[in-house]
Parts: sequence; structure tokens; C-alpha cells
Amino acid sequence: MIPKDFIILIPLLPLLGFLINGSITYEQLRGRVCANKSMVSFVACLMPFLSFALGLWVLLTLALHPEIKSISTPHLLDWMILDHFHLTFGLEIDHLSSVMTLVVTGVGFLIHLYSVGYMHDDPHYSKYMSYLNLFLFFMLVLVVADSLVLLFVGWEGVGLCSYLLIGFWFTDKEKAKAGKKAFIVNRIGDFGFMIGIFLIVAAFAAAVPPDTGTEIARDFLSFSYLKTHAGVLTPIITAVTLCLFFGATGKSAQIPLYVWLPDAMAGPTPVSALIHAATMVTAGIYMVARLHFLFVMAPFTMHVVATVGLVTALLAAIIGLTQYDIKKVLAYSTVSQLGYMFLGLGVGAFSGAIFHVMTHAFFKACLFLGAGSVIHALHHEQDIRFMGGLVKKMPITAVTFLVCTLAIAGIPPLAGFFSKDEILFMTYANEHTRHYFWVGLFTAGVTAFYMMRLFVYAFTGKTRYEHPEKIHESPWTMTLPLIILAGLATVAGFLGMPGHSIIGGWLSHLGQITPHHIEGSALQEFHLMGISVGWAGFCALAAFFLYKRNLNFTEGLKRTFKTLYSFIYNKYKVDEIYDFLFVQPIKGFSQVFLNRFFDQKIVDGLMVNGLALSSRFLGRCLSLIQTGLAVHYLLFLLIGLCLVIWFIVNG
Amino acid sequence: MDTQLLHFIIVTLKLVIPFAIILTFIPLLVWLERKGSAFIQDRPGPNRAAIMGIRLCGLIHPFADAMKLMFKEDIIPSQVHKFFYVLAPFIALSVASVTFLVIPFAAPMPFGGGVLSFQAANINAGVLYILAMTSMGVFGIMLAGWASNNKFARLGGLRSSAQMISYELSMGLAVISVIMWAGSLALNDIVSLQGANILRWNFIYDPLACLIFITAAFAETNRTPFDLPEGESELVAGYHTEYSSMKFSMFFMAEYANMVIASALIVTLFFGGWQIPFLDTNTFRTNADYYLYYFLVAAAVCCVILGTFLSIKFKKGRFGDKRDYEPLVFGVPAVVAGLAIFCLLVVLGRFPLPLEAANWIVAVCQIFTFLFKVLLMCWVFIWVRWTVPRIRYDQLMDLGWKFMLPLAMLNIVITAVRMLWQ
Amino acid sequence: MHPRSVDFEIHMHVSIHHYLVLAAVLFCLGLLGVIIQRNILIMLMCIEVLMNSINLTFIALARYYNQVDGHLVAIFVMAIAAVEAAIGLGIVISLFRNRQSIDINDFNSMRG
Amino acid sequence: MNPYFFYAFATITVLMVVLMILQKNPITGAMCLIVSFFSLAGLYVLLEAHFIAVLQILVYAGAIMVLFIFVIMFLNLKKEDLKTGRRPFYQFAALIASGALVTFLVVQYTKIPPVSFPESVAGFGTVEAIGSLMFSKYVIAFEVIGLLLLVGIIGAVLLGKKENHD
Repeated sequence: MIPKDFIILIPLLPLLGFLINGSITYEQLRGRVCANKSMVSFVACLMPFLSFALGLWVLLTLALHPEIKSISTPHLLDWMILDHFHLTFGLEIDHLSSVMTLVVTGVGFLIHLYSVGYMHDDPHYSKYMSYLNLFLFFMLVLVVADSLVLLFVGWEGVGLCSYLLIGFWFTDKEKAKAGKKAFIVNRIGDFGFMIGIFLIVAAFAAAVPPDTGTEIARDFLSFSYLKTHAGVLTPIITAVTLCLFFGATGKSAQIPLYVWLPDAMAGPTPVSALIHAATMVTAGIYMVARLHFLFVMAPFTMHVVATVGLVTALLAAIIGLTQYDIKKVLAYSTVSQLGYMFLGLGVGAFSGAIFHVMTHAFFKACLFLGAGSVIHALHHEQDIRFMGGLVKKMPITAVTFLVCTLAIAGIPPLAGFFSKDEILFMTYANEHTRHYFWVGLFTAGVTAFYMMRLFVYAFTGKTRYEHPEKIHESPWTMTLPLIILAGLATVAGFLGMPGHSIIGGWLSHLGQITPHHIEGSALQEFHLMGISVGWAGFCALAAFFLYKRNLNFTEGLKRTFKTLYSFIYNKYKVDEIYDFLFVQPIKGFSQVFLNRFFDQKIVDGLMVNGLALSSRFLGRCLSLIQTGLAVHYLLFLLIGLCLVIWFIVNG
Repeated sequence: MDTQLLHFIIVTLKLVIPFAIILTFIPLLVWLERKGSAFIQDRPGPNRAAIMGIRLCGLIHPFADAMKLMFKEDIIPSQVHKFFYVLAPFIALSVASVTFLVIPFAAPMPFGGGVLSFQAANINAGVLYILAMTSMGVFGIMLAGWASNNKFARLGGLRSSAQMISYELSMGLAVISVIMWAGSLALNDIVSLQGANILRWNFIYDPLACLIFITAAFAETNRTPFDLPEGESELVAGYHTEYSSMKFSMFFMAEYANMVIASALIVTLFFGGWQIPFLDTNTFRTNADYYLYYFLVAAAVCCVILGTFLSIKFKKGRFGDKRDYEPLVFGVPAVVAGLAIFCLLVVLGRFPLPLEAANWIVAVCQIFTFLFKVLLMCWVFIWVRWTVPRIRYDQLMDLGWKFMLPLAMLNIVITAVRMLWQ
Repeated sequence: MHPRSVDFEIHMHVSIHHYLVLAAVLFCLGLLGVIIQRNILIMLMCIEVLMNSINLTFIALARYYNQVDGHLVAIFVMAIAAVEAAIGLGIVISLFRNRQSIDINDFNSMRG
Repeated sequence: MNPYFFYAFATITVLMVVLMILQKNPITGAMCLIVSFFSLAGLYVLLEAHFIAVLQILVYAGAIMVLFIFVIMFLNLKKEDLKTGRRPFYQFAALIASGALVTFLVVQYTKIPPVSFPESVAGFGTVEAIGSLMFSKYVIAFEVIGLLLLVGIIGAVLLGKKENHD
């Protein structure tokens, strides 16, 4: 059984790694030390591994002691102590968090290991490694937080690290811009999240009974307290959950805030794998699952979540069909898969969503890392039209990539099949969202199609790269994570076997909305499974053979539906619309009002210069009294004395 | 009404007699100074002024001086500040005189159911009063120096004030050890405590304080070797350069009055004051007739011997004029008086004196003892003046601040340790 | 007895008020002197007068309450007056050295 | 006898202070002040504060005023140094203000009914009484005053010292 205090170490160990590598970076930038790369690598990889080991320990503890619902630290620190509001720091790991912890640290460790090879020649290697560690720290804070506010701290922290890592090669203006975009779009979502928190605080503050104020005077933002007193929020529950969900759309790249994620591919590929596939984007999913007790109280919100997820999944998958950048395709695939997860959440399949988070983490990380391996081998060539024929050159990468492609396509017995089917089945099982099932099914097919297209483009056929002789397999630090992840993507699905789902039992406290009116659900599930497997397999095979035969077989279609194609290719012009609707007006407003009028006239003119001028004027006036003649001062003193005595006697 | 009148008379006498004593002492000291300087530096003393040829060993000279100064023209220079120019000598002389008010001349005497103290004002803080009054003396000099509107006078005044401030400190600190022994600030208590035994007098008991005090007193009275305010060699005549006639004589008198007061103070504090050596007041009072008888016998014998000695020096034609008869002027009356006392004593014999008379006799004896001591102390002043040269101004300041002040402080510490020891 | 003489007797009786009023008058005179004088030396003397008026108040009240504490305060005030005079005169000397003047109105180089 | 003395001393004191503040010659002012200090000493004697009276003469007249006169003579002021300028407004204002203050104080004092002095206790105002109080109750203040004097001496020396660089 793990000592309670040890769980503090889970987030703190990566922070330690960040501090060590960060100080090395700091010293290095000043030319005081020359960083030893193997030392940096060792520290950077050791810390996530230790966290992973601790997380495993926690998981085992929870598994072996069913009576323990969660492990929480004792009171760590006071943050704010107000009259009826105590905000304290505390960590808590329950079944949900333990799964997330393991995913984050495990996948994180593998990606660290991968980065050792991938980033080895980068001049800012130690900085990169320290940022990765910092990211892990904030992500773990997010996961093991016991209150909404601490979760928000981690939430903001991963946003920051995302910004730092996307803009890691900030000398490239486009990449720096992508970093800014990610940060700003995330901030918009955070705004909604904060409003949600404030609504909760306001509701609790209003609900404090005047005479029994002490009863509620505690940390009412902690999850345990929220869970038991959720009834207080009933009147405004829809608003609260919508706001929180808005925050989740920002972090998890859903409509309308998904635009940042494809651009975020500007960062190093391991970053894309770690942040934009496996961990950070799942924060929104995690948050909704964590607060499931609030969401189930608001059916409208649940409906919105499901709809948004479904639409996002579909639209992103369609964009994925048209893209040629290997990372962009994977990015849209990620958006699409996240949409699946939200669909699952929206229909009440919380454990299914989390299951999909886990499996998705494995195969998407593997896909990204495989893409990274390819990019590494091709010297930063990302366009799939200039790849091809890599199976022979890079067999390990190709095999793992194929495994994961099949996994994401939903081919049994790979992981993606189980998790996706779980969600689709739950969608079907829910009476209100049964029609969503068919859209989801279609989307699954589209997913299988474009993923197979990607594989065919990149790995089969002839080599279209101009220097084929330079292509070689990646070093072991890169292939080992690929192999591990591919293996996991293969076997992880069996955790969620329909009927006796281990993960469903493990996360049973999330309270599935049981489709009570469906009888013989297992049988029906097998039917649905068969449909989806057939459809996905059909799409995958179609894509394989169509593209295998002729890579440009879609040229005719493109020409025919030119407008539609370019509309889809340019991501439905969403960026342009946003630019026109929000960015330009705000820019204009800032230029005209804030800059020219408010800043220059009010702040500079009235506040700064005005204060200076008025104090100078007052000083001039007062200096008239300062004659420098002692007798004048004495006269003032005498008059003052008279006044003082008068006040003492008569006052 | 009767007692009130008596009281009034006593107070008046108390005020007048000290002043009269000082006025008597001044010509005496002038004479002593001249005789002393003549004796010490081996030069002719005053030997011209005479009344009908009788010179009285030069005793006539001071009176001649006084006459001359009084009748000289009183010049007031045109550039002086007239008021202060006139006021300064008065301040100098009067301040010097009032100090005598607290000096005890004799032991307090039982008188008419009360106690008659030979002291104009028995102030609780007598020592402080004296220090305060002596520090006033500087104003006369400073005012004179300033009002004269003369470079030399101004320098003299400046020097005087600096000197006064510097030496007052060590003077006060020296007195403190005496006060510590006596446990009182009243001068009469200090004298009484010293007792009749010479070995218990403060100059034996606390010699360092005595030395410091005497030195400081020299500086306070502007006497050589500290007479820088009027140093002839540099400043013409210092602060009284512009003064003449009676005003000058008042400064002159003030200097001697200061000397008398300083001597009286030294005697009071360190040399037993009115205490007759080895003769306790009470013993004297109870055996007054006895002591008086033998004193008169001795006095008569002395008178006869001295008169005879003078008379046989008479030799007609020594000078060839009236100066030949000078020895007889002293000698014959002395012989006659001695014989008369002797006859009286033989006829009357010893007779018991009434208590009142005994007290009075004791008081008178003590007064004369005190005055004799003061005269001796004045002689020390004169002696030093004609023996020691004037010191330089920086030496004066160094001596005052760097030597005597620390020494006086050290003396206080020593005294305190000694008091703890006993 | 004539009533006027009784009245006179009462008036001739010196009470604590007489001393306090005298001290107040002295204080105000000192203050007035400090203000209207241009001569910095006389200004310092006026400050001495101020301190003396305080002393007088303390000593009169000490006598009134039969407690010697007032005398001690007077002694301390004297010590402070001595320090004040020494420092003040030192300043006057150095000022005079620099400006050849003792007029307070000439020492205004810090005027605004 | 007491009232006559009081009025005599009070008159002299006030008169001399008035004379002093009207002077332009500092020596004259100093002499007026000395006289007023003497009469204040007389008032202290009337208040049975003999020790303080003597100290008043010793400290004020004997030390502080000597210092003043020394400095005045040291400065060697010329006639033209002693300027008199008319500043009627300030003089008038100061006169009004101090007049108001004294009137005010007097009015306040006279509100209390006149109380004569009680009989003084034995040993009041003697050196013994003052000394025993000074070295018991006020010993800290005494030490502090001693320190203050030391500081004052050092400060005065530094101020009066000629600067070396010129």
C-alpha cells in the first residue's frame, strides 16, 4: 500500500527534472556550463519513469484494496482563507485519476525516450527536455488535483507549456504564430471555464444559510464536496456545465475552438505526439468525466456535448481526406477522435470515453511518432506526395504504423475497435441519440479511409523522395517506443471486452447511464460490432486498393467539385471567417480606441503626464510657502500652535 | 519691635562687615604686593610717600595711590559704548564683593536664645553659590573689553571669557570631592567637619583637589601665571586699556577683591576656615578665661620686646630729617601698651568670664584666625606672581582642558574609592 | 476696616496663577522675539527665554504639588539648553564664516 | 513681603525680555537677558527652589550667556552687520498671533479659581531631595542627558572647527 505522502511526488518529480534541466539551460545560455546531453537525457527520462512507477504503485494499491475509493494527501497548504471559503491545496488519486496518471506518465516516458533520439541534434536540447518535464508536471497536477481550482492551475500550465513547445522553434515566424494561436484560442476556452468556476462559487456563496454559515465554510470547490452538494447548483446547472464544456472545447479542440490544433503541428513531432494526441487534448475529456456528476444533471448540455463531438468528428475526418501534410492528417484525425470521445461523454459513456482516451493515446502517439520517424528520416519532409516506398527502408516504423492505422480504423482485435465500438454502441443504446450512431458509423468509415490513404501514400509504392539513398531506419531510442506503443495498441483493447469490460468495472464509479430499455444488449452489441467492422474494413480495403492502384485517382473528382474541394481543403474557411468576424474587429478596436485613444490620451496623457503636470503645479504652488526664511516657518509654527491649543481646549 | 530692630541691625552688619573687610584688605594687599615684589626680586619697595615724614614702611603708599586715582580726570573715549563702558567696572567690583556673603568667619554662636552665624547668608547650596558668583566676575571683564571698542581690549575680554569657562570646570570638579567628604554643600558644615586637627584638614586629606582648586583659582582671578587678559607684553593692558582714573582703580580693586575671595574660599574649603589649629571651639569656649589670660601675657611680652627692639634702633641724624623718628613711632607705643596690659593683668589676675563674653572672645579669635589664614593665602598669590612667569595661551588651554580636567575627574574617582574603603 | 483694603489684600495674594500667567507671557514674548528678530544670536537667546518660561511653569507647579520632580525636569531642561546653545552657536560661527552675516534672512539658500 | 518681591521680579523679567527682543545689538540683548535670568532666579527662590535658583545663575548666566558673549565678541561684528529691516507684515502677524496665544492662555488659566500655595514640606527643593530623586527615579534620564551633553560637545567642536581644505 502506497504511503499517502508519496503521491505528492508524482507531480513533483517532473518538476524537479524541470528545475534541474532548466537551471542547466539557464547556465548554458550564459555560457557558464556546457550541457552534458546524456546527463540531461537521463534526468529528463528518469523523472517520468519514476512517476510512472509511483502511478503503477497507486494503481496496484487501489486494485488490491477495493475498499479504498481514493488516496488523498493530507492537507498540504492553505491558499485562500476567507469567511465562508477555504481554498486548500490537496492531491487526490482515485480510479479515474490513476488511469490518467498511468497514461500520462507512461506515454510521456516513451515520448521522452523518443525525443532523446529525435531532438538529439537540436542546439536547445536541454531547454526542450525541461519544457517536456514541466509539461508533465502541469498535466499531472491537472490529473491528481482534488479541487476545481487546482485542476485549473494544471489546465493553465499545460496551456503555457503548449505555447512554449509549439513555438519551440520560435525563430520561424509561422511557428511562433502557431504557438500564439494555440495559446490565445486556449485562453478563450479558459474564459468559459473560469466563468463556470465563478458560477459555482456564486451559487455556493448564495446558498450559504445565514445561521449555519459554518457548515458550508470549507473547500467547496473540491470534487468530493461538489459531488455531495451538487444539488445546490441545480438552478444554474445548465449554464455551469455549458461554460465548463466551452472550456473543454478549447483544450480538446472541438468546434468552435478546434482551429489551433492543426496549426500546432508546427512544434517538434514528439510534442505533437505527447501534447496534441496523447495527453493535453484529453484534459477536456478528463474534466468532463471528472465532473460527470454535474453533467448528468444537465440533459441539454449532454446533448450539446454529443452533438458537438459528433459534428467535430465528422467534419475533421472529411478535412483529413484532403490533406497532404502527414502531420496535418494525423492532427485532423486527432480532432476527429476527440470528437468521438465527446460523443461518448455526451451519451453518458464516461468509462467508454476514458477507455478511448487510453487506446487513442497509444495508437495516436505511435502514429505521430512514426510520422516523426519518417520526417526525421526524410530530413523534415512532411508532404506525403514526396514519400512512398518506405516499407523496405524503415520496416519497424512501417509495421508499427500499419498496426496503429488498423487500430484507429477500428479493425479487430486492435485497441481502437473496442473503444470506438463501445462509444458507438452507447450512442445507439441511448434512445435520444440513436440517429447519431449512423453518422458516427459513417465517420468511422471515413477515418479508416483516410488513414489507409495516408499509409499507402507514405509507405507503399515507389520512393518519390529525391534522395532515397539517405533514408534509413531510426535509432533504437525512437523505434523502441514505437514498438511498445504498437504492442499496447494491439492488446489494450482487451481491457474493454464487451460484456466483461475490465475498464468499465474499474471506472464503474463514473456511473454509466445504463440503457435500461435495451434487452440482450450484448447480442445487439455484437450485431452493431459486425456492422461497424464490416464498414470500416470495407473503407480501409477500398482506400488501400484504390490508392495502391493510382495515387491520383481523385484528380477527376477534384476538378469536378472544385469549389467544394477547395472549401474542404481550406478547412471550411473557418480561419478566414474567424479572422473576419473576430480578429479584424478586435484589431481595429485596439488600434483606434485602445491604442490611439485610451492608451495615448487617457493613460499617457491624463494619467501619467497629467499626474506629473498636476504634481509639478502643486509643487510650484507649495514652494511659494518655502521661502527659505526661518522666520516665516516660525510664524507658521506659531499659528499652528495657537490652533492646536485651541483644538485641545475647545475640541 | 526690639528683636526686629536687632535683627535688622545684625543683618546690616553682616552685609557691611564683609565688604569693609575686603576694602581694608585691598590697600593692605597692595602694600604687601609691593613689599613682597621688592623682597623677592631684590628691588627698592615703596619708600617715598610719607605723612610728616613718617612712611610707616610704605603703608602710606596705597592711600596716596587711591587719592591720585580718585582725583584724576575721568576720561571716556568717544568710540566706546558708554553705558557698558561705565557699567563694567561696577560689575567687576560688586560681583567680587557679594561672594563674601556666604563665607563663614567664625563658628555659629549661641546668642539671645538663637544662634548667631558669622555668615551673611547661610545658603543650602553655598559652594554652588560661590561658583556661580565667581563665574559672574567674567562679565565685568568681557563687557569692558567689548565696550572699549579696542582691539587689545577685545582680545583681553575674549581670553578672559575662554579662560573662565575652561577653569571653572576643573574648579567645580575639584570642589566635588570636598563636598563628597563633607556630605554637604553648606560652607559652614564643610569647615566644621574639618575640625581643629590640622591633619584632618582637606589640604592634607585631599591634596590633589587642593592643588587643582588653587591652580584654578589663580586662573579665575586672572593672576600670574594666568594673567593673559591683561598681558602687558602682548595686549598693552588687556581689557582695561581704555580705562583711567577711578574706573581703572575699580578694576584694580576688583582684582584684589577677587584674590581675597579666592583665598578665603581656599582657606574655607581646604585649610580649616575659622578653625584655630588644635583648639576646638567647645574647649575654647569652656576655658576661655584661661586661654585669654595666657594669650594676653604672651602678647604683652611680645609687645614689650618688639617695642624695645624698635626703640633702640633710634639714632638721631641717620637721615637728617623727620625719617629719623620712624622707629619711635612704632616702638614707644608698643612698649607702653605691653606694659599697660601686663600691669592690668597683674592687678586684676585671672577672673571668670561670663558665657556670653567667652563666646564673643572665641568668635573674635576665630575671625582673626580666619583673616590671618586669608592673608597668608594672599601672600601665596603674591609669592607666585613674582616667582612664576606668564604662560602662553595655548599652554593655558592645554593645561585646563587636557590636564586638570581629567585629573579632577580622576580625583573624584579616587575619592569615591577611598570613601568606599573607609 | 475699609472694604477696599480687604480687596487689596486679596489682590496682593500671590497664587499659582500669577506664576503661570507670567510663564505664559514670557513664552509668548520669546516666541515673538524669535519671529521678529533678524539677528540670529538674539533669536537663540529668545529660545533660551522659551525654555526658561517652561522651567518657571515646572517649578511653580512643583511647589504647588509639593513634589520635587518639577525641579528635576528644570535641571534637564537646563542641560538641554546648554547643548542647544553650544550647537546653535557652533552653527552661527560656521554660518558667519561662510556668509559674513548673522542676519537670518541671508540664510535662505534652500528656498524653493 | 512675598507679593512685592514677586511683582518686582516679574516686572524686571518681563521688562528685560521685552528690551531684549527689541534690541539689534546682541551684547545689549545678552545683558538684558542676564538680568532677566537673575530675576527669574529670584522668583525661583520665592518658590523655595534654592538649588534651581543657584543653578539658574550658574548654568544660564555663568555658562550659557558667557558662551553667547564669547561668540559675539569672537565674531567681531561691525555696525553694518547689524542691519535692521522693516518687515511690518510679519512683525504685525507675529504680534497678533502671540498676543492671541497669551490672551488665550491667560483666559484659560483664569477660568480655574485662584489657589494659593500650600505649606511646603520639610526639605523641599534641597539638594538632598533633588539628588535622591535624580539618582533613583530619573537615573535613566540623567544618563541620557549626560550622553546628550557629550554629543553636544562633539557636535559643537566639529561645527566650530575650521575646515582643512580651505
